[in-house]
Amino acid sequence: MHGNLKLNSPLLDKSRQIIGKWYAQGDQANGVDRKVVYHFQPGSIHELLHAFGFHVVFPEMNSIHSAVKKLSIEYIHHGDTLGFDQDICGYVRNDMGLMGGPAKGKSPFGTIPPPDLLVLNQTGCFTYAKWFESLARMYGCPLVMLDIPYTRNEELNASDKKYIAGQIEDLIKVLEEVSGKKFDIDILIESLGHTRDAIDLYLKLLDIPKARPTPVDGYFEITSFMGPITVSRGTVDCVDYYRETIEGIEKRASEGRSPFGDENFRLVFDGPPPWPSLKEFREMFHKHGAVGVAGTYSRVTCDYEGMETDASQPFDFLVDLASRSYFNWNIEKRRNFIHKLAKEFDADGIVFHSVKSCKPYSIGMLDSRNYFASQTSIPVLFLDSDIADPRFFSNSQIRERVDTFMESVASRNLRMKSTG
Amino acid sequence: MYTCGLDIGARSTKAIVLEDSERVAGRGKGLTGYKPAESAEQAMEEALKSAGIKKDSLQAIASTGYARKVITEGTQFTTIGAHAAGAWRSFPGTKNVLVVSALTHAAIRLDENGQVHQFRMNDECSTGVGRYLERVAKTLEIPLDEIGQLALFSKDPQPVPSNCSVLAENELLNLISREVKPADILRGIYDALAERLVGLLKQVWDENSGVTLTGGVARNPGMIKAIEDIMGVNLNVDHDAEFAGAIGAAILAGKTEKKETEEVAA
Amino acid sequence: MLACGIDVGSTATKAVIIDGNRVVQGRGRVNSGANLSRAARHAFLEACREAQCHEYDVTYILGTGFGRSNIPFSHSQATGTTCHARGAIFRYPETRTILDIGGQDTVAIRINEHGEVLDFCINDKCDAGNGRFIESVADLLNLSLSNIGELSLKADKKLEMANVCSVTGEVEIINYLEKGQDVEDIIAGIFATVADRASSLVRRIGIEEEVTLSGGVTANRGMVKALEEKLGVHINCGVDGVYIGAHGAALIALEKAEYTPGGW
Amino acid sequence: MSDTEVEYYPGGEVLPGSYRELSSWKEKNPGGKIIGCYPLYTPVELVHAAGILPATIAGAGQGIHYDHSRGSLEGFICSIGRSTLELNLDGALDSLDGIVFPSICEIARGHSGIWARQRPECPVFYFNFPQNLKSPHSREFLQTEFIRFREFLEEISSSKISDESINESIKMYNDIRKRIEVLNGRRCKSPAQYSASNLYSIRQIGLLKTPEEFASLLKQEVLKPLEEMKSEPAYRLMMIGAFCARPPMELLKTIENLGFAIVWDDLLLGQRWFESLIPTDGDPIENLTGHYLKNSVMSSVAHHAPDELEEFIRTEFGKNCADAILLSPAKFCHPAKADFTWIQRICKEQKIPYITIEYEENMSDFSMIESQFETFLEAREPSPLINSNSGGGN
Repeated sequence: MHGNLKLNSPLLDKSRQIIGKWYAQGDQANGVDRKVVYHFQPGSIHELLHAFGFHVVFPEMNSIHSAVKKLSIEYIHHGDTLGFDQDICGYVRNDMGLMGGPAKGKSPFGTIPPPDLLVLNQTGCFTYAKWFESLARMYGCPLVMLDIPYTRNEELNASDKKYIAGQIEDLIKVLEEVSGKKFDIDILIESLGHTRDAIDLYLKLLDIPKARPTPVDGYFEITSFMGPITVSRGTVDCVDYYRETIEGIEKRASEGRSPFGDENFRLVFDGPPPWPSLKEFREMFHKHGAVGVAGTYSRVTCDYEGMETDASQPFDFLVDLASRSYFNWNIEKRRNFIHKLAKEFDADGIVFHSVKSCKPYSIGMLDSRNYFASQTSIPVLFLDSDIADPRFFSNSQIRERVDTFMESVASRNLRMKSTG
Repeated sequence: MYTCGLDIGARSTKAIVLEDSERVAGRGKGLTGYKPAESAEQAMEEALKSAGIKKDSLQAIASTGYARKVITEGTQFTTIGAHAAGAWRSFPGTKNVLVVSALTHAAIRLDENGQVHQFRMNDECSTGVGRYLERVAKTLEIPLDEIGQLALFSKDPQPVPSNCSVLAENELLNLISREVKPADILRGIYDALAERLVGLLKQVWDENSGVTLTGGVARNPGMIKAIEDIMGVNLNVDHDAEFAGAIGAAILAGKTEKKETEEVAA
Repeated sequence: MLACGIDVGSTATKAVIIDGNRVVQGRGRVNSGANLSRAARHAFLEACREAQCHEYDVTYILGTGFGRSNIPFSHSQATGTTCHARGAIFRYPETRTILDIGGQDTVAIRINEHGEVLDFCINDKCDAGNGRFIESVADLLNLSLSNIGELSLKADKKLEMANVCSVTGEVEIINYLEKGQDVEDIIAGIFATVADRASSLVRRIGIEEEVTLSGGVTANRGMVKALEEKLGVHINCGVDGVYIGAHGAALIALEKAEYTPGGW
Repeated sequence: MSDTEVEYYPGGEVLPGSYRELSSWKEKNPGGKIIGCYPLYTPVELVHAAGILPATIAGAGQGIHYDHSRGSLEGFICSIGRSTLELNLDGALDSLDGIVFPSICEIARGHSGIWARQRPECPVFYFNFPQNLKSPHSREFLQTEFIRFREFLEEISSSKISDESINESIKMYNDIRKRIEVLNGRRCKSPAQYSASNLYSIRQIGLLKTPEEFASLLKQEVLKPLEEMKSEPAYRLMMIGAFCARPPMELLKTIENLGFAIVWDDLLLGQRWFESLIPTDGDPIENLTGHYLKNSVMSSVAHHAPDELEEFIRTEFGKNCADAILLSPAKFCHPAKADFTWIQRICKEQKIPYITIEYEENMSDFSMIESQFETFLEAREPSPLINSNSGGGN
């Protein structure tokens, strides 16, 4: 029997506290004392928005929490009633159903205040624009766009960065207008200082699963540690959180107990988790003693690895934060990165989880799967379900695929052992 | 005056002989199979026989349903138009009609004259409610006309959340392998289907008026209960709900006939 | 010594009993229905009857297929893919590619000379239910499953489905009927469509001869022909191809029984 | 360039076999190069100026089977994505010397990466049009994209592209757009004599021909007398949403045969991306940049302020004297579908009747669609049951 990972660990409680605090701020922000900005997580530059005293709402977060709390289907039904077609991203249908349906933004996990401003940082996902256009119609509030070009080559080129920087400058003017506050660069710099500290710790956290056996699941567990860096990056709380998390994991390691019993397989995951069925999904792997060692999802807000900027060059730092989301990368860059993860984390296989809702993340996965299957000796598994709509998670189908995969990896490992 | 309405659906073919555009004089029904024209002929014969009349006593014939174009005789009406007319006959004043058939379903909003005001048909990915129920019955090894009743005995409904019948069938297998009771599986299935149907209905409906259910699935008690539970209102379901399309076609046939006669007279 | 493999599939449950020399002694096949453990038991008893043995004579029982965990009397389980690989290589030692068209899923498997799984590919979510699709079409057209295979061989042309989805595929069928198309051509088109989906899975893992077909469709001549046309290779296919998974399971069961001192 | 008689494709549709024309073009033009252009707008002006034939990759219509591509594309991908890869893997696009994907959606973008792996010898350019059209900074950014593209083309043609030749090409394409506009106007004015399907089939010819040939074809068409008057259409439709993947000709014909006229559409939108003429003097790159930012047509693939969509629907609906709106997104086309949520709402508010259908390039079953239109007619025409007119629709 494999050890059952207890996700109700103190580490997670702390993360919940931070998220809870953030929702509570949302409850209090009523648009008068504290204005509300909506902003997307990938390529988020919420430090800049915080510098004007805005409360920042991430609409994807609404949908993720709805899904985890098994509420998404209800909200999606309301979204359907509003006329959102089922080919549209489930996050959007969920959020629209939550905000525009009878709940009017009130949910069991917190009240989502209506926006005073929409800062549309469009990176990687075209649906983002439609999402905010819909919100702008619903609330009649201003929308300002921050368009992030696609990472067509290895890195963004100079003209891309200049374009982003220029738009950030323009954004500051809008923020001043809406908030009624002058831009204070010192506030931004202070907050970005905390950001840099949190980033360094976060990167350290992502590296821990290189250990064999790993004391932390680099996909399922770290995914649940992502909350704080996503919503509260730029605060002392966030820095403390990652320091304590790493300490907690190190303690776990020093006590020599692995949360997973035998570590039979080490897997790299590409794709976001199926939020509505997260627990079932996790158990399908853990029952085989298969742990996640790394994933691309932990880089979806921003790939901090190799990022050299810091608070001393606040604008360059913002440009980096805005433009380094994993899912704004071209397919080749993603493929190389996954390959690198598989090597560095000594993985036994790669799992691709394609989701119908998130086309920018999922397109190319099947092609990459074929690449790894034909050009490398790393075993690969392709699964598909959804991030928001539980109706697309076919339990028996996915379980069968995972079982089969683990069996074939086991026999492959055995074969490799016997042939040396 | 006798008129005949034929509803050649994807799964079954229904025929109705209507007397004076009101009273159902005869019914006929059979599987459509791969020879829809022959099936229609047989259903009509059965209906004529049960009405006790000969074909030449018919003033008009009209057809509707998926494969209506195989009928060369008489006039043709769309499924929605026919069901609207059939529903209006059974429940005059009804503004909302939900048609649930083997392959398609639709929500229709009628105006105060019983005329189609708005309608929504199922999207591609939620096709096949009736066919799905058939396969569920087959998989569970329970006769099709009993599954609806059985669902009412559920004490612990198990959600079968899927818009898509293919995925829902996989989910069904999952529940079977978890050894869930058939009644609980069925109730879960009906709840999921009902959500799908109500979602469609809400896009067009008039909430101040009753809802009429027609089509091949309409007489299924499990389906009716699940929709009623979600909507919190009682549904109008005629005992001929399955024949609503054929009845509607027969009514429309009569009206066309009448109008033409008037035109000739004028 | 006797060992048994039981393959609890979404449509049918199959059991195969072999002796210590790996010779098949008995087989059983029943519908899976809604009670999988009952189906497994019935298939097992049927196989025992054919093997003329008592159920207690069977040393080791291994379950496979989607309902493999619903066999309370089995000693262990393995997934369908592994069992199909073992069953296929035993019957056809030169086979390197297996295509298993099941009720719920279609799986393409690439194996090595030892019958070990090198790569496998399962149909897309949206492409699901190929075996059941054929069954469902037969039902829709009011034809028997055994008839449609033969009927398709009489087709003049193939009316392929544009739809990926088996449910909307039925809408297309009705449309063809309405247009007065021949049922033979429609069925031939359906087989070509299913073959098309299946062959694209095989291509994804790379076709290496010989190719072995397993699952209930092996008894369907029209379907086999359509597959051979699409893949452009000969396909190993016996009428009892439906037992390959159970057979593989029995082979693994025998090994386990032999390796476990004093039986299991 | 002299006006030449141009042959029509059989049935006026681009089909898998149509791409063979590209190889025969190469045989007739030794040393000639061809660049594939994914829909919608790509700077064909630059391609033409480089002496390269810009061939629009416009899918494969009915009758294609996704034999090869299915294994590389997920289930939720639209038909143009699938057919493009299928044509590529099947060898139909072997004559291309390069391909350009504009930034219209995730599928086009992801496809650029898949293409790069599948066809390493055929260079890919991803043209990142800015989404923030209102920003003063997008001008410089877009200009750089144009320059990068120019360099990409110069590499392929192994020669420099002069400003003069670009200006000449702009003239050529201005001319094409102007003539399409004329034909569109004619169709709107007398749809009974000049149908949308007719125009659609002519415009498809332009997808794989040289602009010279296309321009001359359009000229012939403009000079052609109108057909005999058919019976007046019962309803005038404004068809929105089929701007990218090509709906099958049979779809349009099915609708027209039921007595509807399509008086406005966004079919093959890339061909008429600009409704006004691009200046043909001065710095062509600056002109193209400025024109793109200011004068691109309304479409679902770019970000627009919410009220612009409302304004657009209201104006075009009135201007074209339409009776109803036909919302026709391609299956899985989420940019179109996201906008349609709101267009439907506008229709409801404005009491504009509308019908929603979904299409795929290779669809063969039109019965559902037919049935919707018939119901629409039944509900409105003075048929037995019906005697008053009503708003709404499907």
